[in-house]
Amino acid sequence: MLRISKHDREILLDPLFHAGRKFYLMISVLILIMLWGLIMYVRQFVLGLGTTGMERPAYWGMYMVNFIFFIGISHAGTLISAILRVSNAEWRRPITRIAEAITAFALIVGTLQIIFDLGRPDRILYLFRFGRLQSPLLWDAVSVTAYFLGSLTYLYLPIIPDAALLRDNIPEGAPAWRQRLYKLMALGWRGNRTQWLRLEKMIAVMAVLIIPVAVSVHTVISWILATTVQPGWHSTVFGPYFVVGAIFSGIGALFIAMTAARRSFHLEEYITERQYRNLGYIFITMAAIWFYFTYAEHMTQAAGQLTAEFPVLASKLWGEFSFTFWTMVVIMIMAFIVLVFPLLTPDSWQRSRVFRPRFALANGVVSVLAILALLVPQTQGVTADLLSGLPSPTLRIVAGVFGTVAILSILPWLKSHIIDAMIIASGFVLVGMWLERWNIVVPTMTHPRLMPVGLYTPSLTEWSLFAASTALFIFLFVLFFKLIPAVSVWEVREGRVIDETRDSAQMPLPESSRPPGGLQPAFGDNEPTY
Amino acid sequence: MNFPLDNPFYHFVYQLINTAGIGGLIVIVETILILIAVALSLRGITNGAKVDEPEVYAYPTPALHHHNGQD
Amino acid sequence: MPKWSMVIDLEKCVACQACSIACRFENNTPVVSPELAWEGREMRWNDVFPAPHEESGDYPNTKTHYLTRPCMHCENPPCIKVCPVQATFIDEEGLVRQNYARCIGCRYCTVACPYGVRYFNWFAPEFESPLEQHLNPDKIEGRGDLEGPAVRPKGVVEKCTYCVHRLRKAHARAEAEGRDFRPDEYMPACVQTCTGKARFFGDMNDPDSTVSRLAESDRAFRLLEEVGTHPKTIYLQEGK
Amino acid sequence: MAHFTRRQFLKISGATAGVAAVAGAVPGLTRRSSTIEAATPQFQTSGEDVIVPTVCLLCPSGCGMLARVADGRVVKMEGSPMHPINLGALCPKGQASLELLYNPDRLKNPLRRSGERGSGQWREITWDEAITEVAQRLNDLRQAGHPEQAALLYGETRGQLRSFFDRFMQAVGSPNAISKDSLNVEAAKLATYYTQGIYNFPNYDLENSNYILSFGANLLEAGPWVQRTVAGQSYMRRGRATRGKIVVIDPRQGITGAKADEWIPIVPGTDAALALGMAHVLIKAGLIDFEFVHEYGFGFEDFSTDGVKHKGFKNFVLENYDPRKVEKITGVPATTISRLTGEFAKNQPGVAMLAGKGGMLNGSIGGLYAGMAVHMLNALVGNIDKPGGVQTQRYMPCTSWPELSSDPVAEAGRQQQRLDGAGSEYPLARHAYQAVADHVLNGASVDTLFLTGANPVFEAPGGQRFIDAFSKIPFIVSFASFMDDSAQYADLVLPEPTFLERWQDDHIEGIGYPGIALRQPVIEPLYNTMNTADFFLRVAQTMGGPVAAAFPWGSYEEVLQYRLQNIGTDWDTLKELGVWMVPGYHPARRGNERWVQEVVGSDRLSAPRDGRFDFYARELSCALDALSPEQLAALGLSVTGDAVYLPHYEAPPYQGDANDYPLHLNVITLMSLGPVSAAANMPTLMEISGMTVGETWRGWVEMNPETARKHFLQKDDEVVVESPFGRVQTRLKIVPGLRPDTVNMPYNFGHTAGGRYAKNRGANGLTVMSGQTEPATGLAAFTNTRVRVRKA
Repeated sequence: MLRISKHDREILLDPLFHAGRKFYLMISVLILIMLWGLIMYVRQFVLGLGTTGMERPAYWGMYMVNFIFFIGISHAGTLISAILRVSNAEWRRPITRIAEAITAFALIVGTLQIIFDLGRPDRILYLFRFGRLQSPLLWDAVSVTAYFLGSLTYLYLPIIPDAALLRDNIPEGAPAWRQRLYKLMALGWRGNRTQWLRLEKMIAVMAVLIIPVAVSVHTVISWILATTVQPGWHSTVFGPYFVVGAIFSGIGALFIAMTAARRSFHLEEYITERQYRNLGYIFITMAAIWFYFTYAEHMTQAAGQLTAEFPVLASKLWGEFSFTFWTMVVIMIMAFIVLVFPLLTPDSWQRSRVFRPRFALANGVVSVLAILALLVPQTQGVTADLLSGLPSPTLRIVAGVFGTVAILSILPWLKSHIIDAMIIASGFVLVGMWLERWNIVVPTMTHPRLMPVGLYTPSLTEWSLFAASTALFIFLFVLFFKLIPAVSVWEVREGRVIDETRDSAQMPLPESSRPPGGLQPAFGDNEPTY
Repeated sequence: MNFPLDNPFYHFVYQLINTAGIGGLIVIVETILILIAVALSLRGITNGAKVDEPEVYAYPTPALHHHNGQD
Repeated sequence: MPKWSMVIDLEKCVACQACSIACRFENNTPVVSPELAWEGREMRWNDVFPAPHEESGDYPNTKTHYLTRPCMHCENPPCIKVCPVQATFIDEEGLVRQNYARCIGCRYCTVACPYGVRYFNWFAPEFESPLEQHLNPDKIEGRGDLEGPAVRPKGVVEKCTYCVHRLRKAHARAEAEGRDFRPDEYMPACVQTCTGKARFFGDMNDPDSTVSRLAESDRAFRLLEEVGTHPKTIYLQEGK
Repeated sequence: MAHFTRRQFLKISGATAGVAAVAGAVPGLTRRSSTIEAATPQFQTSGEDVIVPTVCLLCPSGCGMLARVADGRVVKMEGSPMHPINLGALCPKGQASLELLYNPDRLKNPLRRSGERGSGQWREITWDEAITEVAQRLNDLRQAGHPEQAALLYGETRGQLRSFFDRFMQAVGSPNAISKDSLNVEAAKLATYYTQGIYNFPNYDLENSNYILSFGANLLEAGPWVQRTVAGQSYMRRGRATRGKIVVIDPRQGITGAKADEWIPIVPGTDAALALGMAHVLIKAGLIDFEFVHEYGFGFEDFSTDGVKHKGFKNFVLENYDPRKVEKITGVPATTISRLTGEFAKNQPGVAMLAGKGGMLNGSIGGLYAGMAVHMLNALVGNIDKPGGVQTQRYMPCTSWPELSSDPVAEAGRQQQRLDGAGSEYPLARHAYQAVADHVLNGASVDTLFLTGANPVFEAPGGQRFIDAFSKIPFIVSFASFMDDSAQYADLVLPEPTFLERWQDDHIEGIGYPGIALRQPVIEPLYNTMNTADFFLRVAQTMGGPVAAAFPWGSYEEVLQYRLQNIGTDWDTLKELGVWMVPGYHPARRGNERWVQEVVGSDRLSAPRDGRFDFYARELSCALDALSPEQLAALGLSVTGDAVYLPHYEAPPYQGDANDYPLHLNVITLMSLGPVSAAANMPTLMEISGMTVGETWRGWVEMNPETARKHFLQKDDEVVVESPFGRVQTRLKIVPGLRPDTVNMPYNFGHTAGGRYAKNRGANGLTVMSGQTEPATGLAAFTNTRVRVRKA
């Protein structure tokens, strides 16, 4: 019989057994989106992949982009939590479970993308029957399988003590199946010393093992592209570039997921600004490395100007993909600004009356309007008359000055709202990383060597399946955290003890859960100050 | 240009990666190995419950490692 | 064991597209609807097109170069290396073949091929009745294999096979007549129909064959030699 | 010996049936040993496999074909290695001809109109009803004494079919058997006739030629025997030790220009000036064949007849066509003219090629002079009927038709003026197909009109006039395999078998020496169709009287057997081989008997048949001598006197003001779709039609990038091509190899009927053309319409 403080119980365990209207609304919407996706997939299954926007030469499209994107997000998780665990970063404790859940679900959704992309999904088992290890696709199958199994284990192991906790503290009136479920998941956990030692040892081993597997997964995905001789893909930097991008987008997803959990379960005292700040530093590092790789990748292409490669780069820099490319670059820079500049902002700015969000917004709108006016050439009619007095140098100066002022004046707000800042940055990074995958896959596909340049526009089927996949991801996430506490209860409690006794000479033993005689808890509701 | 297939080592490598079914085998073997390892570990944890230690804890601390298990 | 090879003289080629269409009727590639064709989903294993990425100059000093392109049947085929299920393979006579019964439709080979000669069945092929009457009945089938002109199911990749069924037919004929098969008994449909007599086909292992001789010409080149695929379809360059 | 090889070939092919049974037992190729699976895929094919020779009819080349028939289905066409035109090759049209045979839109039964004209309501009738109705109608006409009110418009007719149609109309009593030649090769035929005295398209021996000057002859894409010129040029360039040079003189580069060594973008319609400028250089530099021009030419030097002094070709050209002057007209630099002329003369044998349709030669009587001027370049270097030069086509001797019995009604009818005005209104014309519409609209009375292989609504410039003209004709019979643009306005639509299902012979043309090829039913006809010739035979028999007596044969196959009984082989052999030639042809020696009979002057009607090549067109002077200067001016001539009979440059009379309509419109024939309307309903050909511009299934208009920039147009814009005569909408394609003052539209798009694959695909450029007929020659004015292009 494991015990939990009343406070922890109210915040961590009780929400699992109460669902509000919002929850059901959300679940219904997600199910509707998934049903729509299912209909579109069945249609695609019956008619053929022609229902997508893919064509010759764009043989791969959005499914492949989503595949790389979701598998990338999966790195959030296990890699971050494993690295942090191995490096004994104490602040990791409240967010490890969320991170690990992201990994498991992103892998499921990511693998699904490959099935969407198959022309003959009925023959998927041929991958095992006739699998050829020479194909990078098989490397990927091996790697993803290993990563998925490892991640599941790694997600499950820390759940065992919490499942036991739930088993022992399940509220009255909880459905019987949940009792059985927790009992099953707890694997007869008692929490004695032997079990704790075995569990911690296993977690430690898994944490070490999972890191190379995680690195291999996205390396192998990059090799799917890089082992071909297609222009723009045949690059040695792709392996690390993809891994860094994956971690980058993974952290972005983690920020959003942990904020969602924090808001909906009111975990403000568990997931604090400390987590945001520390994870933010890693985020900034990743952003920097990502910029470095992006620059390296494109610089070598630009400097070499190979006949086949350069058109691909050109299509990104000023051709038909310039919009997605520069959007990616701009929002990644914005993300970087949002992450870094507040750190450099002097406190005195916060006291200034000028640097207010409203002022920033006004400046931003002017700047955006100026940029739009620049981007829309050869306008006719009224717009032309309006713009005729505004030559483009003027517009450029307006856009630059107002944009800079907007950015500068929002900084104090960002500095005081670190969580919002992180969410904004994460949103930018997620969109930016999706666009990065798009910019890697599609321009090369549409600029092959010997074929006329193609055009690729995803069809409704692909957008529907993207939406359904995202919905499935959120659905799994929401459902999972209706069953399992979003924060690893035992890890947080261990962390508290370690934190409180940081300065004391001796580490105390954990408090025993054994009832000393009666059924009353051994300790009162002493609120930990965390 | 190809692998030097007259060299037995490279020939072996070539055959290995060109053989249909090997990939599937490797995936299956790897999966089975991981599953076995995980199953064994989980069994270890389950069996740990049978160890006769009266004290149970809802959470560990690093000090637990150095503790002899007897209060 | 012959090593089949094709030589295409671009100077004699007049971009008439007869090879494209001979291939279509020999190998039963479907005509797709106009809407699909506009999306770039036509299936012509042997395509003819103005060569891209070539500076054609300004009027009047301009010139369009046309390219006719079957499968290169590379000696080091990138498509085969990436296939996860060995649906595409190279046989001992050097033909890069495709097994429609095995293909899972991942399109990795179409992506890996730098020549763009591999085609995907986005939909099941359709022949408006009675157009299906003209389908070539030849095919290679059995034991989980389906090759040749057999009408492909949806969702699989297909490609030029140097008309491998004609090779098999020629072998069968030689056997029926109780004699040895000669390499000059077989040629793909595109070679047979070529209006400019620009195509040559034969055994590269025979140093006296036409293709061997032509391959030594100083006009001979291979498409995208820089990507290391070592094509067995060899071109003779224009106007030299 | 050709015979022998062919037999053997067939024997081997026939063996396929036996082979098929064995084939099933043949073990498959073993895979690379590394494959674990020991797979033995089986080769499978059909049960019965036979090969039947026939001849293509999708363009005027007439290539020999071998049809592979498996289990009663035609599954593949191959080029016949025995046929001298294609020698085993086959173009995309021939390859795709199975889509014609098995087309879902084929007409399956005879149809009688049941609603308004053009309403698309039909009821099926039997062949007997159709035959009775037509026979009754013709008999009524004959009884009324107006057999000339029956007219027949025919298109591509091969072998005996043209003379068969002519004979039928003669027997009925009408002069109106009108060919659509005036739409295409007639200009070149007339040019050859008025110079060389042979009414035929000249053949060119490209294999042995060293130099080709192509004046708009699109020798790799279209033309009277495109397959022949393709093979010839490829042999000329890489099939032999020395490589010949090709110079393409055409406002449009196209594939021919792209493959050529040199492309000369000439101002449209000025070919005559360029050819005469070249003649100037030839004469001045003494590069001409003096023996030929003096011994076998007429009118090269000044001469006098009956005391009247006439100017000869030499002085006329030396006075008027200095290259520096020509440069101003043609836009071709004088140095280029001199250089090309020098190359042409020094690299003999070489040929100056005439255009069929598709060039920029015709448009006024100037087109005739241009043709004459180009053809004379060959004569100036003495290249007539020489290896590597111009050849004259010889034909297989056919048994002549039996004499028509005396029939006063028919004889009276035959004396009437022709419906199209050829020979009367258009003094130099043999046929004026497109003018039929004008004459009917102007009151010429036609009672019964037959259309076979003819689709005037679509294929004539300004063809919509025919829709109006048809409404004035009480009874129209259309023989067609598809409900085409013209057939939809007919009263009786009679399904024709495709050329793969019918008997028809074919004179081999384009090689010089005589040969005959045979179309035969490759399979049993699929539907309730009847060969047009068989239909006319049965109509004749139903009509009775002298018409029946003129056609004593039971079927067209018998007609062929009768006509081809003296070609040197028997019918069965011809059926088995599909082609029969007289090998061992040699060019005629200058001046000997064959020269006079076959090569120079034998077709002349009025001028002496003296074996002399006319540099001064005597035949033309016979035809036009009686005309007053005013009448000559009405024929579009800007000169008088001797210049009328000497080739000279006439500025083309363009339709449309140069400021409002700055661009010349040229309708080009594609290799893929060809000149035959039915080809537009073959989906494969539609798919590959726009290869050069990256388009498929819909037409386009080609424009120079510079022009497009001036008009603020971009690639793939929807544009309107507008002339004073109408407008069409299509897509713009940017083509650098094109003069900035010219736009091109491909032919065979924009059908209003003709099947699901043809209907409403792209736009038909001919609909914006003037529909004018050249006053002297009766040719359709294909190239004198100016247009403007603007964004739709």
